[in-house]
Amino acid sequence: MDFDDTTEEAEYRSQARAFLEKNAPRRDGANMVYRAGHADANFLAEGKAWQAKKATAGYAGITWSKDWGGQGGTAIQQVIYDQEEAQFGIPRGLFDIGLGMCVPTLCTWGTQEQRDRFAARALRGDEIWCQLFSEPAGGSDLAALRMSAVRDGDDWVINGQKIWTSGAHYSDWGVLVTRSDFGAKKHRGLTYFFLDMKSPGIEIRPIKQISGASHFNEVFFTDVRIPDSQRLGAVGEGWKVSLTTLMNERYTIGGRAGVDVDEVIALAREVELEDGPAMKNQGVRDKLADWYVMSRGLKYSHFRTMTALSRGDTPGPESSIGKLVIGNKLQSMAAFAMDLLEEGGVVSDPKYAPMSALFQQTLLNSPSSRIAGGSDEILRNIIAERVLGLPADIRVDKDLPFNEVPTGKG
Amino acid sequence: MDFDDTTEEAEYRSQARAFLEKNAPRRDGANMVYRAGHADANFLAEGKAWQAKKATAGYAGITWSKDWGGQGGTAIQQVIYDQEEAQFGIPRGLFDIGLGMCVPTLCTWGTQEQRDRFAARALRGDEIWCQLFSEPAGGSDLAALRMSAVRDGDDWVINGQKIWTSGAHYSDWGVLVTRSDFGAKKHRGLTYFFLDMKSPGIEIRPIKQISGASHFNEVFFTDVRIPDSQRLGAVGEGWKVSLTTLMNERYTIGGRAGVDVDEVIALAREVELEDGPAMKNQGVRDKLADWYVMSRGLKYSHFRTMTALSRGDTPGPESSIGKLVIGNKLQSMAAFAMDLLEEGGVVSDPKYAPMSALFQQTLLNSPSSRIAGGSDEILRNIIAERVLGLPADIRVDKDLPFNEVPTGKG
Amino acid sequence: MNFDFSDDLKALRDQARKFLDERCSPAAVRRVLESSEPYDAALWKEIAAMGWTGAAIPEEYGGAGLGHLGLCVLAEELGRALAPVPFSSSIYQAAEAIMAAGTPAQKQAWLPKLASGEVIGTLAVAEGPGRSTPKRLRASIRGDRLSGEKMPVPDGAAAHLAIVAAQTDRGLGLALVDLDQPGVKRQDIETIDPSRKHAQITFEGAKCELLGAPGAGQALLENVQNRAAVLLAFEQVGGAQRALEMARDYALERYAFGRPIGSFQAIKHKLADVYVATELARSNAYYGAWALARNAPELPLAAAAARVAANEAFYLAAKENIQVHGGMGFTWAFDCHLFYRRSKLLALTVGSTRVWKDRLVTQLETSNAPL
Amino acid sequence: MNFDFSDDLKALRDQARKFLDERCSPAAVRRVLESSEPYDAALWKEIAAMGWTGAAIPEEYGGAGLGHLGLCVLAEELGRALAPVPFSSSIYQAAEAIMAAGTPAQKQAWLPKLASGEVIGTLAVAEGPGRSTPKRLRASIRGDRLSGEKMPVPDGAAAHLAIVAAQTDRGLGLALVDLDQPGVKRQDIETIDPSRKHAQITFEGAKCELLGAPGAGQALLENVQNRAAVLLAFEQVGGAQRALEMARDYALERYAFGRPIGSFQAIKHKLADVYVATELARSNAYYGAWALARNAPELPLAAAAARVAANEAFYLAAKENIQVHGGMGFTWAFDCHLFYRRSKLLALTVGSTRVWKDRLVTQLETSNAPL
Repeated sequence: MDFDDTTEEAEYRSQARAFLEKNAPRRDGANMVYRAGHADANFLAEGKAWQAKKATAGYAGITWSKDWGGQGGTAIQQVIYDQEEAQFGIPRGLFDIGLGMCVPTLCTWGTQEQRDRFAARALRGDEIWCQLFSEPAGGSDLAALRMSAVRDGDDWVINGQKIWTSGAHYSDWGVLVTRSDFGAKKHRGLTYFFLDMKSPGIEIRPIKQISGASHFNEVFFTDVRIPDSQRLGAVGEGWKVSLTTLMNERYTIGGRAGVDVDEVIALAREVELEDGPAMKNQGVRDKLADWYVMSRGLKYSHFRTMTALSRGDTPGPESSIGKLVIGNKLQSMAAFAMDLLEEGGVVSDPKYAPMSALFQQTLLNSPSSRIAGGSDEILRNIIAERVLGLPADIRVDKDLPFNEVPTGKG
Repeated sequence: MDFDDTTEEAEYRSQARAFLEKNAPRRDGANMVYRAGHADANFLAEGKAWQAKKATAGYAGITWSKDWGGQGGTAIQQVIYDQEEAQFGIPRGLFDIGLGMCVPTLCTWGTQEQRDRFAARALRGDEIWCQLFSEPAGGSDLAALRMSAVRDGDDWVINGQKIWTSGAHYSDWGVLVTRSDFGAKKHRGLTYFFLDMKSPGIEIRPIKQISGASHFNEVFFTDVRIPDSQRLGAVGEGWKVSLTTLMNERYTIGGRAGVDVDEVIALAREVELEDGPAMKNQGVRDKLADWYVMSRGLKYSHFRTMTALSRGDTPGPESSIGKLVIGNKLQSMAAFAMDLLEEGGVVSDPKYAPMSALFQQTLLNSPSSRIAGGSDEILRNIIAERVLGLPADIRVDKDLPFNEVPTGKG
Repeated sequence: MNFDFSDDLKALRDQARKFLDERCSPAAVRRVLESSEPYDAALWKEIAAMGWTGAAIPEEYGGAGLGHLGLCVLAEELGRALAPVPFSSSIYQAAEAIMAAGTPAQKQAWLPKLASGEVIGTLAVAEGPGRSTPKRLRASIRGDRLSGEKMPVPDGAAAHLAIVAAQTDRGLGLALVDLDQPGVKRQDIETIDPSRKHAQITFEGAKCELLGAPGAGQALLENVQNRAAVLLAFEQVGGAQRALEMARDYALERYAFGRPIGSFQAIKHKLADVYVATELARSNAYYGAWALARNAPELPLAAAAARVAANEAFYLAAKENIQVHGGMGFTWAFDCHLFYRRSKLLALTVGSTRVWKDRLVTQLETSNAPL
Repeated sequence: MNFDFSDDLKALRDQARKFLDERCSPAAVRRVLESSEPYDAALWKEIAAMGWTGAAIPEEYGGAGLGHLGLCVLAEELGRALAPVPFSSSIYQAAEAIMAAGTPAQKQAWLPKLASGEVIGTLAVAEGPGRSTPKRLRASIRGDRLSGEKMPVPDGAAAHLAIVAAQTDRGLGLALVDLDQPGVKRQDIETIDPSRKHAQITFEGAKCELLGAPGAGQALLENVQNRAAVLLAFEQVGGAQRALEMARDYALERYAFGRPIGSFQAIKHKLADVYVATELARSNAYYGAWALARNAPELPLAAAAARVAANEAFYLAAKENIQVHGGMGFTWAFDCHLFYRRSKLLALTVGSTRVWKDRLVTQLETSNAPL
């Protein structure tokens, strides 16, 4: 039992680190919080340039098969590269969805010509992809989607709305699930496409979040035409294709989500309470210990998962405990840290709030981390069903024609 | 806004107190924990004698209508009497179920002859009643009961098993729900009776609980014969009659359940931690404050309910918050109190454990208080549905013939 | 047993709700949240005209003399509506402080104007992040001059009058300061809830007079905080109840997997827990109201219990309301965040749960209140 | 990255589970619970014969020299089976103490017998309820004589050897005491988990020898507690996992309202939370095992984290297992209470969560462990 790389892993790590040292600045406060959400032209250019460098050096598509233009490498190699890259200040988040979900789906279901046309450009960062799945009618219930696709000659005509699309405004291409048959059962009648995000009839509106930031968009489709040649999978098979996309969700390493117990400890060392430093207060210590145990429990769980990867096993749904624990921990840590600041805790101006208002920002961001990408409730269901083998919820919608599934609307 | 009785209430209270002062000893440690569960002959005799006294003085059946032999009084009078009686050391628990649930059902659904025959005797304590509802097949799901009733001439022949019956072994009469038609829908096909608990074919076995005590029984029926004249309600109408029984569950005052925050505070004042008395430890203080707020929140909620009663309104299901909060509070207080005692906390010998092992006993008893009389889960459902108006759970069993409802057995 | 508000006060509550439903919709709250408007001045005028601001101020000082029970039912409705007005600063804190410790002259000078709403008052204690213990406060009074910096001061930009905690040669004292004078500089401060504005106020030898004895500041503060804690608890109970109702309504109307999400136990039981927390908070607040109205010796304990329960109930209700709303819940467009922001703001005004739990247990140790 | 047990140790774990499934069913645990039997002597002989007791004892002292990682996997299985044997007292505590501080002669005298299981050892610290701080302990060593009263002593009736914390003229020390001598009186003590017996031991000038330096008792105790905490954490993770599986199986087989109760979200989400707690505890325990096996400087921090997580996971799993079983769950006849009792017993052996949280944060303050 150790935390050491195998010889091969160590070798791969040192090469990766060498590449990074040579091509990127060490990470520091200044370049720490690169966010893809509100990407300006500048950030885009930097991001694409960096992706091109990675591709040339063989660090793009590490786990992709060679005939997709990938490296044919292992999952652990990907993790090792990510760990190393995490220590450098480079533009992040532009390509994860495209390379993690969209293009692999295209490569799986598309033609060789399509692979040749899209895979390499995506790896080099020439083209950015987004994913158009969620709709107002269906958040947790993805298959409730209502965006209609009507065949018209060699094209399909698309009408409806998507939501929660990251990077829609700077993406060149997108993957899309639509409903081509409203009379079929809910999970039949779906059809999957990819499309040019510059197609006429697409309108993109950013969604402003509580925190004021906009990491997501609404995307409105009005008579958008997609050639049938850009259909992936058979008509009515869209659900099956979507599953490929969701499966492909690349195993991302549990990078530290903004605030962890370490930041609360740092604060507790600074703040004076009635009876001395917060760090000496037994009530505070109890909470710090709880969060420390959760934080390190996740860290060591991640090491166990990496061990599985290192052996070539694939990690199961048990990795979903991370998000469930982190979301709630974030919210409770932020709320408690603000309590330590008393009346002054409400101040969110970084000039006056300790640690540049990190905790106030976290309080406003944390609700989304309990919802986006799988709500607490969905995650508990996943653990109960896929890990513990408990029965699925009773489904009243599965066997009904979609247009007869109750929606509560008149 | 005050806690004062109205003139009438004050008058009633002073009369009740006078009666009690004259006839019963003040409550003290010694006579505090009278439990009905394991009642010996002695306790039974005392209990019946006391009930007779109450009846003569007009404190039995306070809320019962006069033509049942009751006092035709108000709910608040009952509460006032209970509050006063709670301060005296008298035998408790023998008649609550009979006078609260069984006999009112008999009086509602039975004939005048039956009322005359049973009501007065029950009020005087000459006869004790028990309730035979729950079965191994149905705890939370009462209507899953399988005890069979087959008509045979003027009798019904009963076979099957009941469980969680308090006082079965010292009861003279019992009320019983059976299934007379296994082909009908789950909530139809039930038939309700009352019967002599000394009838041949009844076998009673006490159930030993974690704590070692036995407050409940299993009751086995083998070809027990009940005359049709002891049927209450029509054949197949047993569910409706049962609801009367459950509705009649007398509004009992939220008497302090063994351990409350006050006992933990008493302990915290005694116990020395590394840094002085536990009462001075901020971690301990945080928890004491939480429990205090819950405890007093329930106390003042109860005052609000009493106010409603005092105005003649009937308290709604919101009173179910008490049990939900108390059960969990009991368990967490006991566990934490034991933590304060460290390694020595495991000792449950009253000779050595503080406060006569109150907390160790509570740890072992508390699981039942989260289950018996409505589990946490059922109580949350009741609040969500009856108070908040959220939809009932999806029912797959309601419309099926009972013998087609899935049971998981073969 | 009559542990409830009188029928008159219930009628007042119904009027107040009806009025605020019309005049103080979430859109009105949003307007202040999204603008630099210090508060909803029109709404303030109207509620002052209805006598709410003067509810608990004696008639001799121009109040309605409704007493504190009246103020409690109004507080619950103002909290329910998230009213963007300086009510808590001016009434629960400034007016209460003057009623508790003012000389007849001071009462005469300020209470009528506070009652009529033409003067807005506030209480300025904190000097940046961290616990404001007497020994840690730096602001100081020399003669009739006040110097120091207070931050954050609720409604600091809008207020005409501040009661300021500051050092005197005999320990902590409270100073009455007219804010419309040269020695006072103010600057808006960004907080998590811009629907209730806060400011930083710098006093540079500002003219002031003492409120209460020079050394009595801490005792006075604690008394005012106890009184404000009960009134804030009613605002919080009102807010929690409204957030619970929002979540309940959404859970009934929003469908997933072909059924209302309110039919899933995960949602049902979550909201049941919110209901329980809200009811426990309400009952503790009622006891606080009783103690406040009678100035009972139990007030410090009752106020601490009311505050601890209310802090937790409103925050729980507000954060789980977002959770029930799912993705839409964390958008700016939906109203959930208005409650979330306010719940955390109120949970820190007059001090955190942590501090009030400690105050509660201190009362259990010292007072003879029946355990 | 190889943060897992070796294939050999996994094979050992599988053997151990297979053996204990056959030889240590709940019925076997119940036999000790319901009788005055101090422990399952036959089972003890067998596991000793298989070399489990000697797993972490060096071969030169008759051990198997499997190292502490081996002991961890065995501990997990013993915990899973609720094995009613004096393993933790004799091995995690007594043997560890002697290995840590014994003279060659003391090791030679006791380790081989502890390894073979013919001698049962225990650690006697507590003197009744309350925290056993060095200054509060009354037992004392004068020369080679020990006097005092220890209660509760795990396996106190069965043990032949006790390591006793007692005052010396140079502060707290540890005494090695042969319990089979006139100066020693023992009496069984009733605890919440009679499947693991405890006793009160009175020493009246009993012959003893020091283990380690006279003043080194506290440091030594803390070291032994750290080592025991990691091993107990594996027992707790094993117990939690088993309780979770019991609840899961019952939720699948028990029907209510025409469906398995495991199809209700109230049950599904409850068990998901138990699963999460158990996995977090397991991962913290793994890190503890790593630190224990290497005697790493991180051991005090790793042990505290492992214990805090394990205390909470096993207790949560055990109490919610009862809840999932409903009415049957709190009957004597069902096995749920065996886990509930054991979970609370183990949560107090070597000290409560409260104490270990404090130890954890103290490490964060003092150690340079990467935050």
